[in-house]
Amino acid sequence: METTFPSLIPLLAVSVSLAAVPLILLSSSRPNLREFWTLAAALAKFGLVLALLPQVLTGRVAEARLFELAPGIRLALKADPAGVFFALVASGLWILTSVYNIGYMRGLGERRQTRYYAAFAVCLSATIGVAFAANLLTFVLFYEILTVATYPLVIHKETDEAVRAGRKYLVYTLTAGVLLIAATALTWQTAGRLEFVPGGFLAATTLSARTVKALFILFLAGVGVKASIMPLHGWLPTAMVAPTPVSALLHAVAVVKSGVFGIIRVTGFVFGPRLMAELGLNAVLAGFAAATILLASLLAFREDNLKRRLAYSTVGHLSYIALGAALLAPAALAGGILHLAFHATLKITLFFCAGAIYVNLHKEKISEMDGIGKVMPWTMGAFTVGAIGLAGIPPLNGFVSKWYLGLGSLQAGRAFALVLLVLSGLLNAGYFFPIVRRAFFRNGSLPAHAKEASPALVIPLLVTAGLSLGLGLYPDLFFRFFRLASAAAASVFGGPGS
Amino acid sequence: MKAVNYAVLALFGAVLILGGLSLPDRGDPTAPLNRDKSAAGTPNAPSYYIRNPERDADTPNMVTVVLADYRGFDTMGEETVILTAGLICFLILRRERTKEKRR
Amino acid sequence: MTTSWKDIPVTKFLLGHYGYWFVFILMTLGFYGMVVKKNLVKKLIGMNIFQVAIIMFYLSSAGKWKATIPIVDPAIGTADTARYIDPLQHCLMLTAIVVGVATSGVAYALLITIYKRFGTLHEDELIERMKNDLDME
Amino acid sequence: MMRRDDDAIISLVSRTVSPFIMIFALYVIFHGHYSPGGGFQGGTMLAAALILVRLAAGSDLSQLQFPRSWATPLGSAGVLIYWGTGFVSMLCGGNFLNYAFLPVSGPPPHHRNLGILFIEVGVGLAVMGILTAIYDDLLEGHPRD
Amino acid sequence: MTWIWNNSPALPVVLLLPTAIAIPLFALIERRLARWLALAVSLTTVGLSILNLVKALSLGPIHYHMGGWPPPIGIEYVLDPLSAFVLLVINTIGFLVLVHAKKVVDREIPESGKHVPYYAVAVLMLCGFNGIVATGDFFNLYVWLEIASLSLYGLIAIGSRKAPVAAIRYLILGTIGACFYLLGLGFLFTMTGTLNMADLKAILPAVGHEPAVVIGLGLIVVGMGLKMALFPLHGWLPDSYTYAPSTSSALIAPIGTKVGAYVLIRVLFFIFGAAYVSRTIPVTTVIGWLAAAGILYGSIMAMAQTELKRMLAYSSIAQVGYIGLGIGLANPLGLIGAVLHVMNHAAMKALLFLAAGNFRAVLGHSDISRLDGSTRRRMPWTTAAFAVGALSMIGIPPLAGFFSKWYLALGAVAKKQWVFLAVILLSSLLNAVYFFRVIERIYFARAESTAAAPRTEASASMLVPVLVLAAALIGLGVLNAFIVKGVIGKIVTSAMF
Repeated sequence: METTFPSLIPLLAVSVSLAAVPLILLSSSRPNLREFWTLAAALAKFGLVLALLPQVLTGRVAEARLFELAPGIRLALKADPAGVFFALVASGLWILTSVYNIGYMRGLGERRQTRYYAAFAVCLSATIGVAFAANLLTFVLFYEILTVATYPLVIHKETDEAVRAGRKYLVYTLTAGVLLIAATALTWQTAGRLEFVPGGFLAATTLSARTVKALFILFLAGVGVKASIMPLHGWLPTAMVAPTPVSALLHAVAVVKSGVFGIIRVTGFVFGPRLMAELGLNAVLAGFAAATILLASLLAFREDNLKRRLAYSTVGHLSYIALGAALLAPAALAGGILHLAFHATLKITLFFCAGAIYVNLHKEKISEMDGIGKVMPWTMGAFTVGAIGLAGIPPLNGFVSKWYLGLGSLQAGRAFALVLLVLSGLLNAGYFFPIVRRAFFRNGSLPAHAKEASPALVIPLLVTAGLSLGLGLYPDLFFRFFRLASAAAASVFGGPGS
Repeated sequence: MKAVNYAVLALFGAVLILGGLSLPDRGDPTAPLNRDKSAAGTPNAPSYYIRNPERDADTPNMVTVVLADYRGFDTMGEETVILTAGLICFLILRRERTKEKRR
Repeated sequence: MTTSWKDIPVTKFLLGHYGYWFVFILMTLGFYGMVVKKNLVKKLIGMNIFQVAIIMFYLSSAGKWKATIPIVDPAIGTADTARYIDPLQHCLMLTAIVVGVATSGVAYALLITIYKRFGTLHEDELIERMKNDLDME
Repeated sequence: MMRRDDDAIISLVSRTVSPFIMIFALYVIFHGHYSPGGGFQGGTMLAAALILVRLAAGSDLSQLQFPRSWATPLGSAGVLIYWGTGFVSMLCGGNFLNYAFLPVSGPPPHHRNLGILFIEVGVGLAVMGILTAIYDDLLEGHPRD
Repeated sequence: MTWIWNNSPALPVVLLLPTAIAIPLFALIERRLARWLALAVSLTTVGLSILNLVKALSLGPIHYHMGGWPPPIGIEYVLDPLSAFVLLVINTIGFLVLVHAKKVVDREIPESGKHVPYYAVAVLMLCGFNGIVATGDFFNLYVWLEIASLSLYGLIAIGSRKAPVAAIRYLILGTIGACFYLLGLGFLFTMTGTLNMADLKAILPAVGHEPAVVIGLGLIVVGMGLKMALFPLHGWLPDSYTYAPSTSSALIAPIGTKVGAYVLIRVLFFIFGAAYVSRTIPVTTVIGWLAAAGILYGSIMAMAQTELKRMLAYSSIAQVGYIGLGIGLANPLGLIGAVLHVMNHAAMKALLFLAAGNFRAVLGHSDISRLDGSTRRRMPWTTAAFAVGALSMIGIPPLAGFFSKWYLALGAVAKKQWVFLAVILLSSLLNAVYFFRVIERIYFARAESTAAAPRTEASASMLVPVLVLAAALIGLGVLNAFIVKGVIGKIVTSAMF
């Protein structure tokens, strides 16, 4: 059982990028200064999160309990293993995204960059807030802020299509938000407590099975939209109109990941494995997740637009994590949490590649990408790495997480999950490798002057690709990802609710 | 629409009559209005108003005393009402005047 | 001592309440004017009727049998409150009257303005002319 | 519509009656302590007297009797008298409108008696002034045709 | 000093009234004095209300006997936490709106001769509201109610060309409301023989079963429902808010309807008691369902509007519905939600209407369809504040609007009123629809004129109140726990549950 100690670091980690917003706004006329603020905030945030790491690994949890949001409910931040894990992923990838941003936005000469960077910073604050939220109301608060802060990013291009996508995004996410609020209110009124407890706290309360089931449905709908569990995934492909870094952020780092992180929180820290097993709630979640994995992988074949195909692949891979949470086995949960990070690195690589291609050659359609690999070898090389990783082939990190998921499915005695994983791995290979083939082994009609993209674009994606590879070889190499994940899983299954 | 109006009217009248049934008889000296003490034992204002004006303000006209002293604040309130009305009529209607001034 | 016909419960009740009923009918009339009539002046007339009816309602609850006006009469003294009608309602209703006057004053001022601008006081026509009226702010 | 007809009888009668109405109104105000009457009734009568002349002699000629520009100030003055009475008693240590604290000689009932008198005068002034003012405004705002 | 301390309950009314008279007099000397007097006195009332709130919270209810006559003989002023709190809200909003007023009044009221009486009437309206909330006597409440209503009619009628029509509609309906109130009071008075609230509360148990009392209560509720524009009695509201000058709508929308709500809360939960009004006769149930219908109706109508002020008007029908919903729940959490929403909605609506006033002052219109990116570039601060207000209306934490909904939702759950819960949640989605429509245009619609619009932000006097309110929304949201525990908790404990 973990011990907590008061600390302001979580609060600082949340607020540092928020503090950068006014600076960014003020220096709107001087782009260099503005981007400097962004990078500085990103680095500071990452450093702060990193500073929490050793404590967590020794099982001591930093906690910042602030004033009361509502009578009896504090605004509290808690850096437990799962939270730190997510925060590490988000803040670490924010650095790369910001670097990439600069190359991308300047490469395209986008308008309204100040607003863009400001919204970006708010998004990250909200994400870290989601990661560190110690109770449901705090979680909801940052979750909603994240929703609102992402909206300007989604419709950044201000075309009619973008505006329509923004509307769709809002309809989905705000609906989810109110459902989540309803669920929180219901929990507070019936269970009388909201703090996340490893192993869940609902089991300790005397709630009728009907209430618990209703709660679970509400929560699932609330977090499921951002986690884009089918049939709640509609907004994700549409939101692809956004600039590529945004898609990368949406998909790999912030939004969808806070969705699945919400699923982990709800299943592991609100309901708890035992209660879910008793009431068969895990079967519900697992069913949805499995269906999503298959359908998304199949739908991905249909898409010719590269980013949309990536979107569907994201939908599928998010459900890996949901599945990991649903299997109720320590290894599976660890695998899911690991996948939260590993899929992030892989998918962000792919998106960076898509963005680099777009900036460089203004191509979005897969059918137009013949021979692109010869022009942009580095980019497409990284793309290949990402594809292999998502297909779950060693030695990339995608394989590691999948391995533990499979292990967990065996622990839980649910072989179908293993089958599913293998199958979807094949499907992934099926819709990714053709792209690689086109890129490298076909001669397309490309402008003669075409060459590799600018370093600001290439370096980040190479870094992410390298990161994926390294994490695949030594999962515990960087930041003790592996130990963190297993610690989080262990805390859940060692908790009172289990 | 008309039907609704008449329905509302009928309802209104019916409600009033219904309420009227349980009102005390008019002029009944034992009505709660006219008792010395209310059901809760608190002193009843009307009888106080009848008994004490001469002692309090040596003025035999009870209405005057109630109006200007016991409940003087009401009276000031509706002085304010009528003042408000005056100001508002000024506000709404004094248009020609200003225009004539401009001319 | 023969019980007079006034002491029979039914007649007693009727005698005690018929006044209220008249007042209520008057109120309903006023309300009718305010709700049903389309002409704004008629609405205001209904409003005045309504207010007067309410005033009468209060006053009728102030009356007592065999009582005199609320001015101390040395011949009677003030020991027996049953000898004077309630002064409170009278003072309240003085207030209510003035309020009514003020309200109608404002109302007529508004009507005059409306008539000057739209040339009618009939609701339907008014709505018509407001539709055609282009000045939209 | 508001043109004035030189109807001898109307103007004569109204002019003659108006002062008597005023006298009676003053009586009603000042005798309000001992008989039915008081500020409202008297003030209304005063206003009636003024408006009667305005009706008969037309709004222009009647300015000689009581100028339009006086009406609102007089009314405000009435309200101010009322408020002042209350405020003075407030300044002298009592609650608002507690005439017992008015700075005059005599026992408290006498204070109250006086206070009521002030009040009635104020009410009378206010009602007269503002009713007349409202009448004038309505007249003035009325579409002339 | 002690004098102020002793007389603080009566002072707001006592100071506001002569100021309304003094304004025209001083304006003869210097016209600008009118506004400054109004500002000064309303600032004083703000200070006094703070003092009163502190007193009421620390020393318990303050009773002030007008004329020195103890109730039920005389009229008493009672400042318990509820009335003191509502007074503080009303006076603060009133002050901010008056600060904002100058340019709007100059612009939207052409005849310069009318500015002085306008301020006088505005002060009288504040006076009336202070009287309504502070008094402990039913008939006195009626008198101040009439003062406030008359001033409102005037403030509306002075507006655009069609304003008088809106005003006369409001006048007729409002008078019906007042008459109903007076009639209901007549029934209660005839049955109990007292006009004093506390006294009536003490007597009621003896006569509560009488039909006359029930009908009296019903009439009072209907009357106040008319005043607070509770669906379906809202007919007067949209036109009035649309055609009135922006200052008037900014005074009426946040404050005017709240007073009706206050009286309703006072009568239902502090005099008759929740048990009586929710079980003996299901008044609150009816109110709750009507309010729920009103929330949906108002939100849906608001979506259909093309004019900003009109949209806000319909949204206030919906927002009043929230208060009605809280009343309808008839449990402590619902009451917390209702009272908190009285404050939050006052701040939000004031902010939004003032922002709309800024749009009108700078752009000359407030048509949603004609707002676009240039608006943002021209007036960044106003649009930012507007966005904050809109988000708060939608109920995005940690803004104020979220928390009143939070308590209402808790109350609905506690009462197992799932329909109400659904309505609350659904309505915040509807709010999102019609507010994001505006935000979208302001922030993400390309300007027709690509020419770089010059920054023509509204003047400081119009900007400061808006920004203050925007900051207040964040503050009230983040610190709501203190308010709820410190003030509203005391209110709820003093209510009869």
